Amino acid sequence: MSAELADEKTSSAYEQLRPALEAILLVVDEPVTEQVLAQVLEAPQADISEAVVRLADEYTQEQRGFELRNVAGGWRIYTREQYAPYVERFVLDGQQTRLTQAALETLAVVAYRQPVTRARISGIRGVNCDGVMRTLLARGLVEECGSDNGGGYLYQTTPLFLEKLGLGSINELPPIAPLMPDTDAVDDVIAGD
Amino acid sequence: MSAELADEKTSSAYEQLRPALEAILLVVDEPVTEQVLAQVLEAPQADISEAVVRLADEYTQEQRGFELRNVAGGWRIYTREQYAPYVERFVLDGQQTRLTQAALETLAVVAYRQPVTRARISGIRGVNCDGVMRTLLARGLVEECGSDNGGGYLYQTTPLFLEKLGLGSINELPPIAPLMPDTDAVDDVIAGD
Amino acid sequence: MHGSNSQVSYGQHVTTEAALEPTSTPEETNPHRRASFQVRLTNFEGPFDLLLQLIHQHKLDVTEVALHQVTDDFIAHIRELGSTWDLDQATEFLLIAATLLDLKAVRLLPSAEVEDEEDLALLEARDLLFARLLQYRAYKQIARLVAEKIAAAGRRYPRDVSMEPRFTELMPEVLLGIGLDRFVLLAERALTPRQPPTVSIDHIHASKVSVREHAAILRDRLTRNGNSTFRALCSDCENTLEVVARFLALLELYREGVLGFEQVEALGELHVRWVGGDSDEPIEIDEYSGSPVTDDEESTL
Repeated sequence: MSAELADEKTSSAYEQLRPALEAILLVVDEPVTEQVLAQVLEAPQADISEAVVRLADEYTQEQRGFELRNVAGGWRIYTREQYAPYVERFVLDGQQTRLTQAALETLAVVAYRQPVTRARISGIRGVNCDGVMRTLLARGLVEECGSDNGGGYLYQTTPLFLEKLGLGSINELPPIAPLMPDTDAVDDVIAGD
Repeated sequence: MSAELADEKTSSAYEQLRPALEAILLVVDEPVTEQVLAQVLEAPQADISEAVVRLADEYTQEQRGFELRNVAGGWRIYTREQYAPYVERFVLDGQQTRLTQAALETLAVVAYRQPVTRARISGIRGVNCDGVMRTLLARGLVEECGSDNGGGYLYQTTPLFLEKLGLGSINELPPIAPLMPDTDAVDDVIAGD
Repeated sequence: MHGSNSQVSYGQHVTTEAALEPTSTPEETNPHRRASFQVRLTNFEGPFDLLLQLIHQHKLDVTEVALHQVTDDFIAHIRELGSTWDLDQATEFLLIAATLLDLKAVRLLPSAEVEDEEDLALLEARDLLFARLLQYRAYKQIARLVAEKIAAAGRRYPRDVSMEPRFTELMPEVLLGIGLDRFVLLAERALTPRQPPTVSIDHIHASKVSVREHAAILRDRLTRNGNSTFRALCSDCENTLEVVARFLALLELYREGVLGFEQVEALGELHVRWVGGDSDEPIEIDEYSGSPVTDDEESTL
C-alpha cells in the first residue's frame, strides 16, 4: 500500500517534470548536467536523475527515432543509431549545400572583422548568430582561434574559405568602401560593449 | 474485416515511417517539406502527409514538451509554448525588437492585399508608409515581387513572415471579410438613416 | 430582406464598443477630455486612427454622427495651443478637421431628398470615407492578431542544434553560390550600421535651407524639361528639410502662376507642369523664417 502510494507520488512528479525537461533537452546543443536541470526546473536533483533515466527508457520502449543519451556527464538528444541511415541519406540528398543569405552575411562579417566574437557579430547583424555560426563551423568556413579578454571565443575564416573565394590570403579581400570614418567605434556602440 | 486489415496496414506503415521521420526532423534546421521527406524516405507523399499529421497529434496527446508544426510550407519540431520560460534560460534570442503598431498594420495590409503597391497601402492606412515599408523589407518580412502596370513596385510577404507568425501558409490567416462589411452594406446603412 | 440583415450586422459592428476600441487607454475615462486630447495626439497614426479614437471617445455611432461635438473640441484645442503648435501637428489637425467638417457638412444636409449633384457628391464622399474607415479598422484588428501570433510563435523555439559530427562529415561540399564581387557587396551591407531606433534631435540643429534657392533650382529644371513629378524634383534632396523647402518653393511658384499641378489620386504621384514660358524675368519668392541669411540681407535685419 505504502509502496503504491510512493509510486503514485513519483509518477505525478515525473509527469510534471517531463514536458519541461523535454523542451529543454530539445534546444540544448551541449549535454546538460542534472545539476543545471535541477536548478532551472527548481526540482530536487534526485527527481531529475530519476526523470531523465525514465525518459530515456521511454524513448527506447516507444522506438522513437531519437534517444536521450548520457554523454560527458550530461544529457542530450541524439539520433537513434538504427535510424542514422535515413539521416545520412537526408544529408547526402544535398538539400543543404548552399549557404543561406544569413550565413553569407555572417561569413562576410567574420571575414572583415576577424578575429571576432559571436557577441560582436550578433551586435553587428542585429540578430542572434549562434545557429548560423554553427553552420559555418560545421561547413569548415570559420574556426575558433582563442578567446578575447572577456572569455568569449574568437573566430576567424579558414583556408577553405579563401579557396572558395579564390583568394591567396585574407589580405587579398578588397577593402570595403569607407562607409563610416570609424566603423569599429560604431560596432562597439551597437554591440553594447 | 477488410477495414480492419486496411487499418492494420496503415498502422504498420506509420509505425515504420515514424522513427525515420523523427530522426530526420531532429536534424533539420528549417521547416522540411513533405516532398523532401517523401524523397528521402522513399515513401508515397500521401503516406508522409498522413504520418506527419498523426505524429503531431501524438506529441500533443502525449503532452510532450515539444510539438511538430507545419510552418511556412514545411514541418519542424518546436518547443511547446507553455514551457518557454524554461527554454529561455538556454536560448536567448537577443535583440528581438518589437514591431511598431504602424509596422504591424502595414504588414496586415500587405498580407491580405498582396501583391500590393506602396501607394495602395498608404491609401488604406491614410498615411505614407515608405519608412515602415523600409523597416519591413530590412527585416525580411516583405519583399518586392515585380511591378504593376503603372510601374509601382509590388510587395508580398515572405516565408520568414509565415515562420514568424507560425503559419503554414498565408491561407491560414483568418478571413478579413467578417471584419470589413462590403461596400453594399455600407450603402445600405447610409441609405437607411 | 437581405439588405436589412446586413444593415443590422453592420450597425452592431460600428456601435459595439469593443469593436471600436483597439487603443483604449486609462486616459479614456478621464473626464477632462481636452487634457487627454494632447496625450492621444502625440501617438496616433494618421487621420483614420485619430478619427477612430475620437468616435470611440464620444461613444459615437457613426451613423448617428454627433460630430459637431468633436469638431468643437478640435477647434477649442487648436485655440488653446495658440501660437505654440508645430507644423507636423498643425497639418495633421487640418487634415482631420477637414475630414470632420466634411462629415458634418454632409450631416447637415436634408437626407431624404437629394437632388443636387453636389449633394450627391458629398454623400458619395461620406460613403467612401465610411468604407475607408471601416477598412482601416479591420486592418487594425488584424494587426492586433498578427502581433498576438508573432508573440506566440516567438515563444516556441525550433530545434536548432549542431548536427552530430558523423553527419556533418557526409555533407556535400558547401557552395558559396556567389563570387568575390557579391561577397564584398554583402560585407558592405552587413557592416553598415543599422540605425538604432532613437528619438531624432536632428531638427534642433538642422541646417538651414532657403526656399528662394530651391525655387531657383526648380525653375531651372522645369523650364528645361517642361514637366516633372514632385518625386523626381526631390530625388536629389539630402534631407526632409530640403524636400519641405522644395515643396514650399513649388507653392510659391504656383502662386506666381507659372506652375500647374495634377494629382490623380490621393497620395499618388504629384505631376508638376511649367506654364510660365521661358522668360528669365526674376520671380518674387518670399523667404521663410529661419532661412540662412545672405550677405545683402544682413543689413536689413
